[in-house]
Amino acid sequence: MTVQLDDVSVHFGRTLALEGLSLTVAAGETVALLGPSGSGKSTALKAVAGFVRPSSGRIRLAGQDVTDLPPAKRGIGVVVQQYALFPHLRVSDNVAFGLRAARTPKGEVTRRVAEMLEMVGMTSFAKRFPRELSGGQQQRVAIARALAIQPKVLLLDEPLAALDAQLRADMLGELQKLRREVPDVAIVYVTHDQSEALALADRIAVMRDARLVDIAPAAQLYATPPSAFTASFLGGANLLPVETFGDGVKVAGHVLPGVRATPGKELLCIRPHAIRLGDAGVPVRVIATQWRGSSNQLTCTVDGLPEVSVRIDLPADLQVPALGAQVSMVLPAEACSLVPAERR
Amino acid sequence: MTVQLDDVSVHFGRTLALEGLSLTVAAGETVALLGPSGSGKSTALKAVAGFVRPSSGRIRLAGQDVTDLPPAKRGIGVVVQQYALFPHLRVSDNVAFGLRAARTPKGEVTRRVAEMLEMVGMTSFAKRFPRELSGGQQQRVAIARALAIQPKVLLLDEPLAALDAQLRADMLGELQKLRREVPDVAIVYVTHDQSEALALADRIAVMRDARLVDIAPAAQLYATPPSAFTASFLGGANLLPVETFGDGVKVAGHVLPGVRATPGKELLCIRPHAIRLGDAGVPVRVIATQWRGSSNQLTCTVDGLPEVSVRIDLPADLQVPALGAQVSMVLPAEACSLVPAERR
Amino acid sequence: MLVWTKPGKALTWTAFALVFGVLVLAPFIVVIAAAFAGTWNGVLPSNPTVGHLQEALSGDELASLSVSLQTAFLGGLLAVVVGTWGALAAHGAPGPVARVADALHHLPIAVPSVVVGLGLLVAFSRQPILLNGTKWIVVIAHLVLMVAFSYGTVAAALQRVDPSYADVAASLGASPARVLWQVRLPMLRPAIASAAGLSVALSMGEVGATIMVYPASWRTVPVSIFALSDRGQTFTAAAEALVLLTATVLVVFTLDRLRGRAVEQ
Amino acid sequence: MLVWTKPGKALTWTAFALVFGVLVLAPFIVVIAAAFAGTWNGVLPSNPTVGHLQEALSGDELASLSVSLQTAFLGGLLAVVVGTWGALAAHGAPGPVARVADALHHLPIAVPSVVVGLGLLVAFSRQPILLNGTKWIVVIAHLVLMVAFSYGTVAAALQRVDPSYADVAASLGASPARVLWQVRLPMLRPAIASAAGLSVALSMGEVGATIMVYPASWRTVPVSIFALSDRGQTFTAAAEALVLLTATVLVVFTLDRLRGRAVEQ
Repeated sequence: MTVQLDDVSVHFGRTLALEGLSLTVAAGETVALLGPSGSGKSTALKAVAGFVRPSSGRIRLAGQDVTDLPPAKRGIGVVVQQYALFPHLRVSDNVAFGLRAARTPKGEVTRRVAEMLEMVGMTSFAKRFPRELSGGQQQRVAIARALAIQPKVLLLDEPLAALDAQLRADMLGELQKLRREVPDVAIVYVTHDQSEALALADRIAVMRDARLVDIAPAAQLYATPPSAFTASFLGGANLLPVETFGDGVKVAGHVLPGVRATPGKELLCIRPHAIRLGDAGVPVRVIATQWRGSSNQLTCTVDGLPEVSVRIDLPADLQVPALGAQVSMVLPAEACSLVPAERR
Repeated sequence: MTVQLDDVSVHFGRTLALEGLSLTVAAGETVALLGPSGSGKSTALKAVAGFVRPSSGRIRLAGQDVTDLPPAKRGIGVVVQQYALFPHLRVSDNVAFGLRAARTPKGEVTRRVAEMLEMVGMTSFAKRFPRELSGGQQQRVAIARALAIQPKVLLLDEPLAALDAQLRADMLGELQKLRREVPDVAIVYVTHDQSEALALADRIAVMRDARLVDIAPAAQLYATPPSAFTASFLGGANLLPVETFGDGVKVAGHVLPGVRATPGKELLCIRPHAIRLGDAGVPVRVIATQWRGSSNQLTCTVDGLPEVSVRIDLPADLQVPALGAQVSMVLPAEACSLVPAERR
Repeated sequence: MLVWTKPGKALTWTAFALVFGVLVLAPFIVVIAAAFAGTWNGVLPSNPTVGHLQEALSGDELASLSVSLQTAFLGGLLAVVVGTWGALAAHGAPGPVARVADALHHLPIAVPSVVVGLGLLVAFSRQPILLNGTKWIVVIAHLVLMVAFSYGTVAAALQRVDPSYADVAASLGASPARVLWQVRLPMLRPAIASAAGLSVALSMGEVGATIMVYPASWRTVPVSIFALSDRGQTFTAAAEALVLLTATVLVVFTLDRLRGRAVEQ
Repeated sequence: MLVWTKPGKALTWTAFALVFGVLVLAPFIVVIAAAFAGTWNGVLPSNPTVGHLQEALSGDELASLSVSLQTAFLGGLLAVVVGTWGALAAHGAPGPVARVADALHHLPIAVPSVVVGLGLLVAFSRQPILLNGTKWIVVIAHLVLMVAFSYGTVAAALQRVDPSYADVAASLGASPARVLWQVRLPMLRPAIASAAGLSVALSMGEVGATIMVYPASWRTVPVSIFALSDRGQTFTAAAEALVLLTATVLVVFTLDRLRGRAVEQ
């Protein structure tokens, strides 16, 4: 079942929380809505779920217009940020809630609840209350509850935001596994964390200031970001102003062999880990170093570009230049792409 | 001025929040207290600041016993997690608070406040109220306020926890710079985030369940962790059970050339980014892959060690094996260390 | 605030105990003493007796207790139902309407109970609704006064409940009625129990409106106490006050247990 | 809860408006109407006059207003000081002591005002402290009743204030007094202003304790209203009630402005 948003805008009072979002999510596809807080990504999810009413635009599920339907009539599974497990109901009753609302026969409810708890590995917690569960366990129950009604669309609103770093990594793996368990379900995954989007999404929709900035398959968006915002928000790329000369480009006066100029694209985008130190590159000065265990991150100023600082990730086994040292950075052409400068 | 904790325990009612912590921080040194929530790290900081009273043990500043002194008599600069800027005072009055409490002459207060705001780059915000500042700006003001009284000891309690990811990276750089501005101050930095500890600390004290687990210079702790907990909490190392045969060790029956057995150390510790795929290594099966932009993370099971899963970080430019593929992991001897198994 | 010195602590606590002992505890101790006093001419009472208590638990005075309990439960619990419903209705309302509803409900706090009593007296002393002289005018007075408190308690709790719960329940296919009965109300149970306790307790002690509207056949305990004291029967009034105190504490304690259980469950 | 259909919304709101209109607004409208009524024999009053209002603003009745205002400000504001101090003292106390202090303070909510009045009457009608017959017994009654509310309001606000503020202020070298005056009290200003508003408003309307203890020379407005109504002078009572309402709203509004300013600052 496809989810289709057609020029959807949402106002909260006079605030424009979502501006003209058009987006299609196919059955079996995972689309991540990625953006900083206030970018409208949660509002978009709430509009699909029916928790807020669009001020204009239409929302369709499998072609049927549901814009005026209340959430109860949409049949969408929703997992919210703090999970919202009903605190007065046991885990099994939480999972059974949607089935009972649909007046499912009792035996069927029992069977399906058991199946769902099995799927998320929470069978032995069926009689617990939500407050007796850890964050990760609550998340599993919330997912089981949402999937119990066999929705064709699953909406996940920052499902990992409430967990600590270690657990987040584990649950990311669980979510990947879950994805394979429900191959036909369309999933909309809202997050501000690029690593979740990269790990889970087929396509990533980057949002900012209530608007969709870019949408594309994850690998494409990462390799050749269409905009400066996407380049830096997704993977923290360095952005360096370039000068063109004929077909070629220069950074701070240094020719970049192999990079072709494109009209209207004045910024060179390169990831911190793609830059190498070597000879005959762009001269930079190290102003800060940070050891991060598996790598060292250098922050450098580029001679001749006083406004710009460059981040370089060096593998941990390479020697770290001293603070203030002058080094030369090599920008491999295959890791470079050009993006338009921001016009605000 | 050195900070010295001597077998300090803190009880909250019947809960033991800190158990027998002994720790010395030298003038000019930065020690990070690193641990998960509830590990007692914040309690240790509060004991040094005088916000909680130890139930036993002594705290000394520059040799003088301050255990019974109230916070106001200790002359320690403190930055708390949510900054606690006085909401009814302007930025400049916040920074001046400690100076006025010490009845500093008016001209001197003005001069010193200006100097502090200059140092943290907040001069143009002097007349604002805290609520008119962003999280990062509030943090700078909190630091300026703490340093205005020219403390010889600075305590920082999760100063970056309230900020979002992008800002956190920037502020980490700011904190490094700040460190160089006050070279003689002893700094205690409480965090649950290993990357902050690695980037800032001279020594890292790893804490768990109200106790100090390990303390050592950061590089040493990372390269040769003394315990399984430190190995996995600091840098997420893989831990593999080893069998010894004479001097050598085997993992799942495969000899690791170059690694020497040590009595009592039954776990091999290796970082995910140090493992390579190659020939003649330990055979593993890929059960999950996660693309993280700059790398791909594989999760693998080891044949013959059903309880263990291994994480491997592959550089982004290497090809990722398919899900379910059988590959061979090479564990370079120089990246391996042995730790004792956990006894709980 | 940590007081770091032992004498400092002791001083703070002594001052605290003295002021609050005198201001808060003294009246109750005096009332209890008077309830059992045969005579009280010196500093301390003398000739202890249970005679006053026997009087307070017989005849007209016992009837008063029954009247007070009926009024408190009828008026107080009705107020909880109306207040809860009002809070739920106002919660979903758009901004300006919600603000008006909020002001409306808080009006009775700024408004003296005698004014409410007077209003009811004037309104219900003539056709089309003649309630003056019946017990219903007392019950309505209590209802009007307690609605504000119930509304306030429940509305405050509603503010703290994340709307996600109701949203998620709806997304699972639950009708608005099912969401209300199975999710929203159960989550408000502690607040509702607390509102019930507050309403009943305040109702048990209400004087201002009751004294304006009560008929001779429906005299609450506080009014009886006033009447006894006015006639100079101070010790009997004190015994009656002791009965009222005990009844109120028992009722509030019982309602509080309900709330405690709701939280634990 | 989003009501998705237009008729559903309209229905909810009509029901809401009706119930609350009748329960909450009606008494006030009736009182206002009666205040200006020359006669009221049918459903609606007739012969409008301002005579009652003139009576309510002259002689004994005007004196009552002055008495009420003095009592409310003296008793209410004293209660705020004592309540705030109590909340601050109890806040830093160890667990069991804090629980006792908490229970102590909440006692007056479960305890009817007539009981407080009776207690004061018994306690202060004899040596060593003879206050019966003076205005001080009224002021003390109001103080005792309002302390609980002030304490509750300030204690609730204290619970919400992060202790870090006081800790950090102390670490910057501030003495406990400086921390109190420059950090803790300014941060509690909205709560204190709110407690003051609540105390004064409740004090303006207090009947239960006042009616037990007041001397003829110190009769508050609510007592006057009761007396007028008791003598059958309903319309004058209504006019007096209107005066009381207006005075209360003005006082609360003014105190609320202080609070608003404290928040903005």
